[in-house]
Amino acid sequence: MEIVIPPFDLKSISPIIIITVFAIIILAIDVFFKKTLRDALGYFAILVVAVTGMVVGTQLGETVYSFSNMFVVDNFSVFFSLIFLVSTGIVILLSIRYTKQEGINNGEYYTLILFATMGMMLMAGGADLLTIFLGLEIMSISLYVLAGFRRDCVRSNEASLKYFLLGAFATCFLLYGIAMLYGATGTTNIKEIASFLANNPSLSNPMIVTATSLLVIGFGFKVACVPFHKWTPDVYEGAPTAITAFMSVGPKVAAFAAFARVFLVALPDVGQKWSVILWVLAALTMTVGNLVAIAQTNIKRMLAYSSIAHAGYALMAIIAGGDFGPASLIFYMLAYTFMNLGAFAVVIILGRKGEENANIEDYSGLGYKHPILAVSMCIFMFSLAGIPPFVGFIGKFYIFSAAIKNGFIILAIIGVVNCVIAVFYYLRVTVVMYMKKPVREFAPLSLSPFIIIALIITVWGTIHLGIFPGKIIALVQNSSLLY
Amino acid sequence: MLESLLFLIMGSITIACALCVVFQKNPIYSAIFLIQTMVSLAVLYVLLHAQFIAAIQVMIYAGAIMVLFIFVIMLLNLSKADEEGERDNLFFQKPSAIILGFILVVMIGTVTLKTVFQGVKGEYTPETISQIGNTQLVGKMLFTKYVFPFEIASILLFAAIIGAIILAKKRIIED
Amino acid sequence: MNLPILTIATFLPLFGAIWLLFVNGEKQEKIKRIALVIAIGDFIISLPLFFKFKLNTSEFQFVENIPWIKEFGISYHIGIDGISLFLFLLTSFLSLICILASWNITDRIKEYMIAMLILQTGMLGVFISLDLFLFYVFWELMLIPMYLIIGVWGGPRRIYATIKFFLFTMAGSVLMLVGIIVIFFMNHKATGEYTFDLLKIYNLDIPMGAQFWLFLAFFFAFAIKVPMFPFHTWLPDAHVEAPTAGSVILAAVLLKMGTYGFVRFSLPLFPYASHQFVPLIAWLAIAGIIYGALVAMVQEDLKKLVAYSSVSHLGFVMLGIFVFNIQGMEGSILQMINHGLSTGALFLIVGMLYERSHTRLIADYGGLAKKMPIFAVFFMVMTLSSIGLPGLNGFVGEFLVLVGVFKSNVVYAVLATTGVILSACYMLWMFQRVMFNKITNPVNRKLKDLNMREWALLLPITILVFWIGIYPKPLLSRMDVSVNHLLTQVDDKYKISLRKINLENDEIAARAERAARAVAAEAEAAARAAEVEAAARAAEAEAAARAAEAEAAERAAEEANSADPMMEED
Amino acid sequence: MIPLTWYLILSGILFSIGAVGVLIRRNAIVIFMCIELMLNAVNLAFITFSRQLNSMDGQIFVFFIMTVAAAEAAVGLAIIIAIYRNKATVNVDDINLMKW
Amino acid sequence: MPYFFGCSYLDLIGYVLLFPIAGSVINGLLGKKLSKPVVGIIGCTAIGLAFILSFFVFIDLLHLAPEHRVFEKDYFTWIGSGSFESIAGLQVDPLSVVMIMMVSGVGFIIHVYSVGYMQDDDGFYRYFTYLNLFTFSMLLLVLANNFLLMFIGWEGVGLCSYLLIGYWFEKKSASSAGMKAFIVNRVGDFGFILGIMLIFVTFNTIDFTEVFQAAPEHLQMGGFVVTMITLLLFVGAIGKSAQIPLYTWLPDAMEGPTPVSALIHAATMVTAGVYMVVRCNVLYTLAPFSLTVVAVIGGVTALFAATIGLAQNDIKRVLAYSTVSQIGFMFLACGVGAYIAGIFHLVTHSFFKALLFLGAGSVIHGLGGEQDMRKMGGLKKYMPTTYKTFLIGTLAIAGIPPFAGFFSKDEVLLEAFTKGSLLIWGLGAFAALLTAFYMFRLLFMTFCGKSNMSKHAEAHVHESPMIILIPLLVLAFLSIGGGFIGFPTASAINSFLAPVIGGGHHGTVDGGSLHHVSAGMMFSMMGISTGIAIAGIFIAYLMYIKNPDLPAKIAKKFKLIYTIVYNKYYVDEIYDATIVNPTVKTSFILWRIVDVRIIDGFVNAIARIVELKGEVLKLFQTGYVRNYALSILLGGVIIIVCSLILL
Repeated sequence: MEIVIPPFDLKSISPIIIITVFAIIILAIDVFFKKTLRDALGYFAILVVAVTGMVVGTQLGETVYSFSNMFVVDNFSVFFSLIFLVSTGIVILLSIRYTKQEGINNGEYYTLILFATMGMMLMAGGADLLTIFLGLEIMSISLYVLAGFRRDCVRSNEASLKYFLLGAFATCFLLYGIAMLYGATGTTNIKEIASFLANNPSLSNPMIVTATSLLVIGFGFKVACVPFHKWTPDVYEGAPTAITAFMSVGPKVAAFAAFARVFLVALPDVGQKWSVILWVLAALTMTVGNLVAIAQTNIKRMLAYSSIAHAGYALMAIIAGGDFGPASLIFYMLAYTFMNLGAFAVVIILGRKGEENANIEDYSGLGYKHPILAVSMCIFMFSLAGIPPFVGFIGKFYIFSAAIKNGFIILAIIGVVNCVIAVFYYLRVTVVMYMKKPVREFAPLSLSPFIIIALIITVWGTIHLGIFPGKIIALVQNSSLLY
Repeated sequence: MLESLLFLIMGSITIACALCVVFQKNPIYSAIFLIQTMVSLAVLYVLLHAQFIAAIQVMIYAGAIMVLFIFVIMLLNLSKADEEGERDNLFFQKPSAIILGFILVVMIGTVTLKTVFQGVKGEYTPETISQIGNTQLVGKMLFTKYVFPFEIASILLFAAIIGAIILAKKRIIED
Repeated sequence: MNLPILTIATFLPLFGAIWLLFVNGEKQEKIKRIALVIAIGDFIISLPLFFKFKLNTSEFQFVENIPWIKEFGISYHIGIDGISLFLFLLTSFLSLICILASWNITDRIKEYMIAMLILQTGMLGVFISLDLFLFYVFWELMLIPMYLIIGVWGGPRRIYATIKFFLFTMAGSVLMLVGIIVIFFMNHKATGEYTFDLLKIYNLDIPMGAQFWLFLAFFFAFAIKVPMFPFHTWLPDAHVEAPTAGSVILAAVLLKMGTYGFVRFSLPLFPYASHQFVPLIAWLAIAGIIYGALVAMVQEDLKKLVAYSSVSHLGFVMLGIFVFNIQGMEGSILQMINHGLSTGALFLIVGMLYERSHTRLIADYGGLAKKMPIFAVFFMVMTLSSIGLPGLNGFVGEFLVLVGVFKSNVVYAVLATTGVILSACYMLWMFQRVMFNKITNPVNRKLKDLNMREWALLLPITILVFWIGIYPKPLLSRMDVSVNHLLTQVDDKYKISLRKINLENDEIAARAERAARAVAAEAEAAARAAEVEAAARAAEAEAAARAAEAEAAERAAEEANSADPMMEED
Repeated sequence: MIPLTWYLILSGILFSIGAVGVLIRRNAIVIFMCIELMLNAVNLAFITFSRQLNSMDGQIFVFFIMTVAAAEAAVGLAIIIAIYRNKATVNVDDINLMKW
Repeated sequence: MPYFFGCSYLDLIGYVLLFPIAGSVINGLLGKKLSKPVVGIIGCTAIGLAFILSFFVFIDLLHLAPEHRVFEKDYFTWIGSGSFESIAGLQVDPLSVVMIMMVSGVGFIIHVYSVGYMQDDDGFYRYFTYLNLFTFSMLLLVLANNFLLMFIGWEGVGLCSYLLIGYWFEKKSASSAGMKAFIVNRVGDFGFILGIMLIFVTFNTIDFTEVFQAAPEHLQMGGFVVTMITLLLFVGAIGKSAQIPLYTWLPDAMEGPTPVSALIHAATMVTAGVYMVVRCNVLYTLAPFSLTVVAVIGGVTALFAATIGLAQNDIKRVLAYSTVSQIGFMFLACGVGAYIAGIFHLVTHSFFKALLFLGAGSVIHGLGGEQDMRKMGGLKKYMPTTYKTFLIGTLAIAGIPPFAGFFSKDEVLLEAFTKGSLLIWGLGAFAALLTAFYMFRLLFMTFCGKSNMSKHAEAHVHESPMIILIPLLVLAFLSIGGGFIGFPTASAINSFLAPVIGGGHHGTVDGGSLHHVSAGMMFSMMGISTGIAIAGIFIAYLMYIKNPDLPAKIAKKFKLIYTIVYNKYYVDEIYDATIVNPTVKTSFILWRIVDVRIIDGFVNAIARIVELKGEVLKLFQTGYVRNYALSILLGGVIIIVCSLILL
């Protein structure tokens, strides 16, 4: 037996290498220069993200399968990687002051965030179910830890435990699905599965159907779609706010990337026929998410439910498929990144140590006290609600277009009706901020230049992409060619 | 014939032990039965010509990982099954779980029996494998086709280690 | 030099809002002055539109067309015709009035002015958009500032009112979004081009079945905004809670967006469905006219009364739009402007009263004419204008609408005309209770008459009220060509649809005949074989054939009937 | 030789037992062990398929699953320890501070 | 032809309108700062100039051949939309000239009177503003050359009526009466406006000349369309001219200052309906059914109002009901096709009714505002001039020759007899009898017998100043001589107006002259009507001079009838109970129940349900991690089952 080690196409995985190596370096720095370089770690992490982003940027336009078709670099994965990096960057900006305030260990924190990002990139670029699985696990394990990072806080522990148990539980389903898919097709490679299914009608094969269902459970859990969503609000509430922000965006987007790739590439015809079930899931997800969000008093929980609802919209894009579906998914995810992170940025700024589980009512009169912050929050809320001229509107418009184009008009109508329901609770935040008198003194803001930068970036993204989305849309359309 | 008999015996043991894992009140016993399940599964792996996996199943899974479990149970002094005796707040949980489990079994069984396997057959028949050697083959695969995931797995473990340290270490009063 | 007047006029307020962002919020006077200057500037800039407007072309004028989101064929395509011209001018005029009317606001004036200016941009944008997407963006954009204006500077129940307002309008308009997207893809299917350009989409022939649903989708958006009975309940609440300027804008401009939407989008895009929906809309409009008037009559709150009167007035507008003749349409457009002026002024008047005695309850007033004679005169003029006294603006529009309606359906006209009586009832009764009789409330003895600012608010509107009432020709002549063009456009498309239906019916009839003949032939053949059985079957076949024929004939007749009103159009 | 479907059915039974265990046990560690049981069921399925398809991919997959299981065990047990330190319990029913 | 600065007076017709409106605007804008005399002078001058100009226009018109006595002047297009066009233009023809002379003439007299009457009022300038505006509107009404422009005037007089009735707006009854007038008028306008629309739809024009030219060719005699048009227009006339069933506003209108009652609610505005019917005589002639309706409504109103007049004690109210009754006569005339007789009665009525009102005003003025006749009596020694002029007026209205009312009323009755039916005539004749009775009842109660005045009033009572008496004298003169313009056999008004009847050029219809009636017939009718009048006067004399206790006895005896009549047949109450109250109640129900409960309730219920659903769904989020796992498994199983079933 001879072993021929295949050529290592390091260029294709260079972003992953960079981010991993530097993550480890950060850890090392933390170990060796614990006291002196506290804040510097954050700057360094941002630098890492930026560098990785640049490297990822250079990959735009090429399609490379590397490592025996384990990993792929195409516009789809590149664009998603960029979204991850943007969200990671923003989250790190949010964290620099936050970690100090909450007394969180810096080195491990950033390392794990960067690892999680790396996992996400693997999920977006995974061309084999194994890679996707490993990416998912890296991301998840990092996040289990990050969710429980405030070890002395019971809520944080609880969030971590719930996330972990349910995550592992759902992973079992995902794995079982992969196993069945492997058993039915003989491979775990996405392209090979696709070509197998092209020759053999999958629908006559109950095992593939079951496998698909199991995959839906696995991914559905990660994107938090009903009825696999229940962990979301608890975990979001308990986790450190910066991590909640991260969790509400990164893993969700990554899961959608993998979801889209598996369903639109590996199981295209399954995906088509599956639209009925996904249709119901999407409708349920939006509706339940929005309805329960109305009943929330805690802003983090409300945002959690809102994120569930948004998963429903994004699911619509996957159902729609076609040439608009994936593109609209990517765009929506980008939009969602900006506006959701922005909203969390405001939550973080207003949070105070130990009392960060802010009630919405606590924002009463914010418009009087901190007008700029309130305006920003308003913008994010309106954007999340899908009102022009903010990016959320363009995103929704894109997704509804995709759905309508492919004949899912009823679903689109359910979607828009949900938008109206959603307005109800997004407006409540603005109502509280502008139309109610303050109930108590606001604590001094936890402001830092970085968080302001984060706020500026998110506001800018929310507005600019809302008014001039042309370039991004072109890019997104270009990136949605999965094959 | 012997193989079938072995399967039946080991299968029964596996199921029995698995049931014990679930229904044993004492976590320690659960853990021990889990080890037992794993070991009997390892036997089945051997029957399926996956000797390497069978070996690491016993050594790493049953050995290392489960020891970790037992260690934690001991550490936290959880041997008594006090919590389980209390009234169940979720009275519908148990029956519905069992019904669902039953449905799941039936479903998987039906699906399995109904499926006609058309998957692409590979080149590694038991004969080829025994010719090259199972372990060698795994090794070869890991360093060729699966080299990327293999490397990635290391980061996974690294992340897990960091995480475990972070979470489990005693709080050091900082600053 | 071709200045992009429309763009400048539309975005100048936005620019002003951005300017205000950088002004210190403490300097109230400065902020107000800046806002006023911007508003005046905007009005002045938009005046050339009126004077340079070419009377003899149905083309859109002052057109600007710049690609915006090329990927979807979305363009910044704006322009005005005789229909939107006046609504545009009305908006910029009333925005100016409103800013002046807000002079007394002290609470967070900076944010208030910013909201007003953004609102103005949104409203202006709605009236000039020639791109469906752009239209929708402006349509929704103006929700936010309005929402804030009601919610922040409104009355005690402002939060309920503003959320209701927002949800109502949003609920309607999201369906429109779906409709817009559907049209977008239909157009793509038909022409292979991705475009939201309204003028291109006008050429699209939407299948009749789809027209039905699309019309409904747009209908809810517009009907809620109008608001048509029974979608009107947000209006009284919003009006009552909104600050004066908010009420003025709401009544004068926002409601017009709904009716304008019908004219600009529903009719030309879905002519067939529009015709099919006439009975529904007409009855709703009539119900609105009468219902609004009756409910207005018994209101105890001045603002609510005026709000319900809007429901009644807008009923006329809707009715005029959906009779498909030039008088009805021109009357409706004129009535939109009239309603904007007179109801706007009435809200200003109520606001002035409120500023003085901090109540809007009719019962708290009485005898004010003695203390405030000049105010009484203005109030009287506006009341009469709202009633539709000949010689004032209200009459011209209302009468044209009624003539138009009368031409197409006498029953509608008779019912709608009862509104004329009812409007006199509720307005005059209100006027009597507020202005006449003895002063009963001691607070009112100290009331002061109008100050200079209030003169400046009411006088221009009054002049316009008289001008339009006495010499509406400059307005009507500017509308003429555009309205005519619109109606022919609708008419032509409708006729094509009818022809298609006729063809289809012919085909169905022919098919039925053929089938009948086949059955008959078969029966005949069978008759040869078995005589007894055959006789029965032949009779049956004949009966079937006759039935089919009769059905076809009936259907054709029905079609002809439904086609009739159109043929009468001059 | 016994049909491979038997192995698959066995795996299904194990998986279901594990799942039921997760649902009905309240001790976090036992729940976690039930999850391990489910993972084992998956492993069995992989191996069976691998055998049936004459392919090594399944076995390799199992290898990775074991790695992941190890990693999860480390993190999971750490979480349990952390929560035990704060609440002195590992009963998941007592860990429901956050709801609704 | 007389010229004025090089142009014919006809060309200056616009100034007839311009003077009053200018007066109104000047007084309205500046009046507050001007002194009362100046305001009065401006107001009177404006109308005076209008009258003088009207007179010259009349002269101008006389210079033309009778068949050419139509002059139109277009100013600008008022409303033009598609085929609909309404041009702001004036039309001068014999009918409109008669009307403008009457309006501006009587108007001028009343303006002058008002200067004296309103001397002490605070809102003097406001009063003259309204009065000038009213004159303008009325002139516009009669001069308009199309229906819509006429409608401006039509509504304009309604508005002024509203303003002037409610002039003393601090009095609730006054402001309510004004509102009532406007709204009841609006009910009539409802018909009028529908009529205009029907005319437009039928003829595609609303220009008088064009419509009347086209009508005979276009429309079939007695056809549905023309009947509808005329009936609808007549609904307008009913409202404006206070006929059954829309007369109730007129008695209430007496809340306004007395000169206003004289001008608006006796002499001019209320006759607009008659003018309109005569103006549209071409159409009415084509619709016999409508004519019958007009005649019957006129006749019944004449009688009905007269009966109410019998039992009223308010001096102005009696006059008001008499006005309603007299206008009924005019409609009766029109209804039988005697349009000119109608106009003739309109003119004479304006003289004597203005006289009566002004006289009543003088009395009220003299008594310091007292209007109840029971508190008057024996005034003739205190106010001799007023008494004399009032007597002339009363004789005129009662129809005693040779006073103006005699000629016109006689002509109306004659026409009713010859062209109409005995029934119609009977209505008219009986009404005439009652008229003579109640008018003299009024006269006797007020001026004769013994004084019932309170001490205070008696001390206060005095003859009115000259500025009030001169108008009375002028009107008294007109009431005496005015009838001669329509002297039988040589009726100047007949020949002058003849071209207007039957569409001028299309003299298809007999002009309503009396050529066909034999002299014997005529004179016997004269005798009968005079007899009727005298009988009425005699009864009144019996009851109120000779035997003053009789009325009370009769009232006691016929208590029920008396109460009903005294209470005006409870018509107002019936309207309140059947129309006003139900409407208001329905509105309340619509608002409180339909709007707030049902529609809004529905909306709120949806919102509540949405919220509630959120609250309920929230409860599924139990916080138990096992439970979450259950939902994952449950969802998973369902999905797998569904997918297996579906696929």
